[in-house]
Amino acid sequence: METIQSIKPLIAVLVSICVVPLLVLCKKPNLREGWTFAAAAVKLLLVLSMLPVILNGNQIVYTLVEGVPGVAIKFRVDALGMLFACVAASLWIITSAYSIGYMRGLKEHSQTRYYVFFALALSATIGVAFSANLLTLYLFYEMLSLATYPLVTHHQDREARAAGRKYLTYILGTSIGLVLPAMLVCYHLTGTLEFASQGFLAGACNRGLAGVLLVFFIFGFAKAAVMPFHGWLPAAMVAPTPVSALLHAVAVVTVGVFSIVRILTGVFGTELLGQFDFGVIICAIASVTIIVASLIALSQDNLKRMLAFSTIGQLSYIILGVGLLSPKGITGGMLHIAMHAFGKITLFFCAGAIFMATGKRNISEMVGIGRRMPWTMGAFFVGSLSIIGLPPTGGFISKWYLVLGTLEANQMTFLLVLLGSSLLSAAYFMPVVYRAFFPPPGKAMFENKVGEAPILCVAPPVITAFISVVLFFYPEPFFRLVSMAVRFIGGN
Amino acid sequence: MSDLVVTLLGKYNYWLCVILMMIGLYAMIAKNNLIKKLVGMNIFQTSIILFYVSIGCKKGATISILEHGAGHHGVDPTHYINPLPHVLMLTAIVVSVSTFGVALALAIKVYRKHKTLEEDEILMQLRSE
Amino acid sequence: MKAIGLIIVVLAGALLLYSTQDFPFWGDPASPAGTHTATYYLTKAFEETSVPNVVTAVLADYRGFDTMFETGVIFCAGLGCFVLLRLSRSRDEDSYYRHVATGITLHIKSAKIPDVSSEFERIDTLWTPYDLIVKTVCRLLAPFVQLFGLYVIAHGHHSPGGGFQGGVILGASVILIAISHNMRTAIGRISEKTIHILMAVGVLLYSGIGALCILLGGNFLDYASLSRILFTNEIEARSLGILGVEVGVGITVMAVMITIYNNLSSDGRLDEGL
Amino acid sequence: MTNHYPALIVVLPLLFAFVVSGVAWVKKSLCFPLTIVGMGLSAGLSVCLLGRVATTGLVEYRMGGWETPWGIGYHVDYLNALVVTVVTVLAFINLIATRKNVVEETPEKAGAFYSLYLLFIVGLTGIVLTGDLFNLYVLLEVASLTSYALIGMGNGRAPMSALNYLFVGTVGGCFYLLGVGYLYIMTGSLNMVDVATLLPQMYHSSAVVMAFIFCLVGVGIKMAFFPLHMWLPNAYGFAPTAVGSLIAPLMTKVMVYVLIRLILTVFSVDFAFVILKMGDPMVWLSSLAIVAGAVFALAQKNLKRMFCYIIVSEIGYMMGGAWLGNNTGMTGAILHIFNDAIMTLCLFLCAGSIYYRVRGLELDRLKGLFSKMPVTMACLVAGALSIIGVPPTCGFFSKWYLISGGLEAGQYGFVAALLFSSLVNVVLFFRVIEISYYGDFEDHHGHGSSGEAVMEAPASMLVPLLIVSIGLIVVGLYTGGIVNHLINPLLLKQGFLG
Repeated sequence: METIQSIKPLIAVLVSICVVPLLVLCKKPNLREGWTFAAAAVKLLLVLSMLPVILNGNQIVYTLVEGVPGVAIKFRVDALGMLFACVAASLWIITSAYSIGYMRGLKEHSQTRYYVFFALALSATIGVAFSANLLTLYLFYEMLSLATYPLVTHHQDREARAAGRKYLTYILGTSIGLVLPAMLVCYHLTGTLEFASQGFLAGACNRGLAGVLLVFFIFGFAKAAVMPFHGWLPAAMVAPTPVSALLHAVAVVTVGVFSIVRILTGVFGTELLGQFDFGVIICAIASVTIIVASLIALSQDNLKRMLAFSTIGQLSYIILGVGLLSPKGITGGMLHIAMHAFGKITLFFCAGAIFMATGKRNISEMVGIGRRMPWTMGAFFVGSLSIIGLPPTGGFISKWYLVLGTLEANQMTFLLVLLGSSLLSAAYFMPVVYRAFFPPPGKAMFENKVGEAPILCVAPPVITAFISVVLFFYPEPFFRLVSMAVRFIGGN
Repeated sequence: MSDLVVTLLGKYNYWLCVILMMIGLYAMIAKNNLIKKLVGMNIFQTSIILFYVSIGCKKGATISILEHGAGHHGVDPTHYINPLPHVLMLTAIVVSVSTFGVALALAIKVYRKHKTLEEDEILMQLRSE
Repeated sequence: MKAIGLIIVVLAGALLLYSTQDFPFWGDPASPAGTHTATYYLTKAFEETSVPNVVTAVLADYRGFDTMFETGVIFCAGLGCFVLLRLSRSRDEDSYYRHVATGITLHIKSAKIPDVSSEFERIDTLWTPYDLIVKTVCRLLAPFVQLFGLYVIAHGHHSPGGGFQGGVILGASVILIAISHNMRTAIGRISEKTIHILMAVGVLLYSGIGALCILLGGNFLDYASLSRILFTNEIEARSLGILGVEVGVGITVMAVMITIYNNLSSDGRLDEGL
Repeated sequence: MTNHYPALIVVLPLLFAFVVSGVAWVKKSLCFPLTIVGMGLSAGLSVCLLGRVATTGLVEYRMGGWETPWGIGYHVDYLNALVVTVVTVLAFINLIATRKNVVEETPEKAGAFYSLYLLFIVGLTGIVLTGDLFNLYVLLEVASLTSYALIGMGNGRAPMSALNYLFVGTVGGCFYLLGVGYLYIMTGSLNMVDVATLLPQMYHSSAVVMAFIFCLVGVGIKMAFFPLHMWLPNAYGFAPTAVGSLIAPLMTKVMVYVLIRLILTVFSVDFAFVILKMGDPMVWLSSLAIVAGAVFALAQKNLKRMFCYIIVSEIGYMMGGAWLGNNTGMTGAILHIFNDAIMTLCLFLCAGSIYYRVRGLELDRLKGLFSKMPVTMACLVAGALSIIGVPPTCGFFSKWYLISGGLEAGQYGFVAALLFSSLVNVVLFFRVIEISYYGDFEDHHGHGSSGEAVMEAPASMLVPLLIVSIGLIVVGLYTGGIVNHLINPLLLKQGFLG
């Protein structure tokens, strides 16, 4: 394995920051969105141009400045980061297209501000993906929290204020109150914060301290919405739908989970976790979240809130997978980052498209909508299959590996959790789809004049749904990245 | 016992300065009238000046202005008191005068607004604002 | 508050007194303070500056930098009083005039006598009786006071005195006029603008001499380097440099004293004094 | 000329101060340009001095050419150079930024105002550069006296606050003077380095201990260290805008510098930490200061007063860091002097330009300000993030050092206090941001006259503000450089405890 010095990661991060002045100064909406697209395309190309290097087993490293002795602001592109960056960068383009359709269609105010902070959020996301150490990760993590605040509270009404308050309380409160001290303790113990293939904490602390640190980290990255720090996510549903899509699939929650995965693998190391028997604890925390979130999702009528609780559950799959500490489990967990992103973003796009076309938010008001919006609901169906984990969608692959992981780790309890939660997700998704396409006679709520949303809002979910299916048949690039990441962690 | 007496009496200048200092400080803390506080402040500063000046003292020495012609053939330092504290205290006096001047100006400005210099009355006015 | 004050005072006093136990006895010639730097000043000052008054030598030369800021402090005080108290004029008020020859006073509402000729003089609203003896005595005294002030400044090298003391005496002479006559008379002699410019000129003289030393190749306030333009040896140059800064100090102190008095006594209106 | 830098940094503003006050009576319009020139020269020279010190490690200067225990000497090492650069550069930026405030608030006395402004800077730079204990006192009084006068220039409660500040400040100055007097009695010298060489034989004398305590209390009063902070919020809060944003960032930081200088150079680390064992109680007091400042700040309804209590809390950061007794903590404290000055300036400048447009700083008058003054508010957010300690702003890095210093020293109370204040700062600032972001949706009846006239602050205010807020991030990113090139060599040279 070679280490290549290159400024590319920095540029990839900065692209969307650099475009901000252009967005602010552009008076014409078309030009403004043109810049957004250009930045998104450049960013994706930059990320993809690094892909072959990574697939050849190399790493790309770039050190910006040394903030604290021994801990620099430093980027490193490895397989796991690459996987995440690919997902985020490709989804940014699609989300941008969707945003244009959505924001224009609903004639939202302050669109410039929206695009600016969207771009900033993407920068932060790529930054998290490419972080080489905990400090850099923390930096971009905080940047993301702040950049998404104006997005979440976009409507600037009373509800948005309450949601924004909750959002910041959870996210900043935990990151300053838990992650920061934990990070400083790590630095104090070892003098470094650099992610290592087997972690850097080994030998530096005893079991009790490590346990405390672990708990601080898992709950501290509240973006991962591990219960009981999940409350902000349903509240943040007041945001415009593209933002919800961004929060759930591209940026925020995924960043949270990604950070936890990084911490578990890069700070603690699987060996240390195994040695202290922390795997079970992690899995238990994740399982509770999975089951409880799925149960709550069952009782939701608001579509977006249901999706939010579904997300909370699904994210913990990833943590569960890594917590199993078996290669297959970790593979499944990491793959799930990508698979869930594509599936969930489809669902959010669809929810937004339905809202645009009909103004409806609640599931009970969507009876028969499949007849009027076949494309949208078709995509919704595929997305939900992916989330449930059924073929022929990518979700199946990751769930398959998760199941194999539980078998490999000989953890039957968690196997049951996985299967149970799959059933639960089927239970909350399938009725929606069924009633949309096959309304009970005479109960269909829509007349002929309701049609599909504008093309810019329909095409994105269809595309992402399509990708979900493609990923089932051809998961090769992601799969290779993940297996490389797992090999890296395994140390061989 | 005699040691103690010697210690006490041998440094009575410092004792007196400290007592004076504390009188001034007490006035600054406890008095209600702003001008009385200012006077306390002045006493406080003056006592420090006295304290310094008494540092410069040497038994049997005269003021540090060299006698005529003395400068040319070797000066016996024990004949003259230490000039440095005097220099320092010239500065301190000037500082205390300047502070006093500015303080009076501020007091007048306070009086212009509140028509009183009693602190409790001023505070009452401020609270009722 | 009184109880707290008492506690603080007693505590601080006790600490201070307790710590005097390690002090040398009063007047001990062998104490560190009496020997370390003091010996140097006493033995070397005359050689190096040719000023017999060691206090002046230390004040204006060895620790001349301190003294410059000390003058700066005085300047700040003057400026501070001005800034805090001075009110802008042009308020229509009643005014009083006195006919000089007869002593008759006129009370004019919201107007002024356009051209204040020598026959009329403006007097304070709170009218003080016309006092010939005090006025005359003070007016006669003022020049002598000023002369003494100048002597104190100039003779600071050889006797107790110097810029501060002399400046205060000079200022007092003007204040004397202001008290015995009224403030208008004093300001008529030396206007507010003049005072302020003098205030600045005095300290500028001091720091300017210091800066001149840099230009002449020495360190800041190194009067020895003035010898090149004064055509004397370095020691004499130091002595002259000290005199120069003392004059500067004197000017500033005088001007500041007057400013402070004027502003404080007239509540910033500079029209009528005490 | 280059070897005169240390003197010129102090003397040039002094000369210009006198010139400005004289010129004000001849031609008023010249005052501001002259002040700019004087301040700019001083700032430029301090940057040059910093560069020189960074390469040579020490620059010495003898006033009047006299050798040091006899005359007054400047002894400029990394610490002085760093702090003096901060002081002059920030004062320069503030001078430009607040010009319109000055024109508006003190139109007639602009000449005197700028003269006092320069004298204040003279005081601060002199304090920072000097190597003489008594000279420090004189300059302390120059700085204090000018600040009393400047604060007293404000309207309303300002004179009363200034008078209170004067009382307290004079007591502080006198205590310091008393401390110096004790030192002088024991050593016979006033030069810092000389005193430091004479002191070690009498470390156990009660007089030296008392000298240290009195210096500490005196400086503590001047820096508003809890519980001696009562004067600060009123004095800074009611001061004229330009004065608040000048004094608040600089005065307290310079006082912290004085304390660090006393510990490092005069009394030595051994004395403060090993012999007196004052580390623990002082750190606890600092933690208390941090918590108290944060809690008081929560209760404020006025933006500027809120900032004032934040300063009280930040003083606790620096004092705590300095008293942790290890390298990391001291690094954090010194770094925080630097960073906190920039952050505070940023916040006060924002307050200044808001006040310029809105005519009030009560929190409920900030409604909807984000849409009306976006740039100003963005800078406020940058300052807020730095105070909270969000990377990559500089506030994060000093907090980082402070916390790791606390962990190293095992002072978990201090660490907890730091984290607590970070969280409180989140609440404080997001309350402000929320109010100004959401506007007035509860009241649909329109909000009177205040709503119409408000617009973005003029460019002369915005540009300096933007420079400062970008500086927050740039300084943050270059923390490593500052620590490696300036602070580490300093602590190494002072033989700081490992």
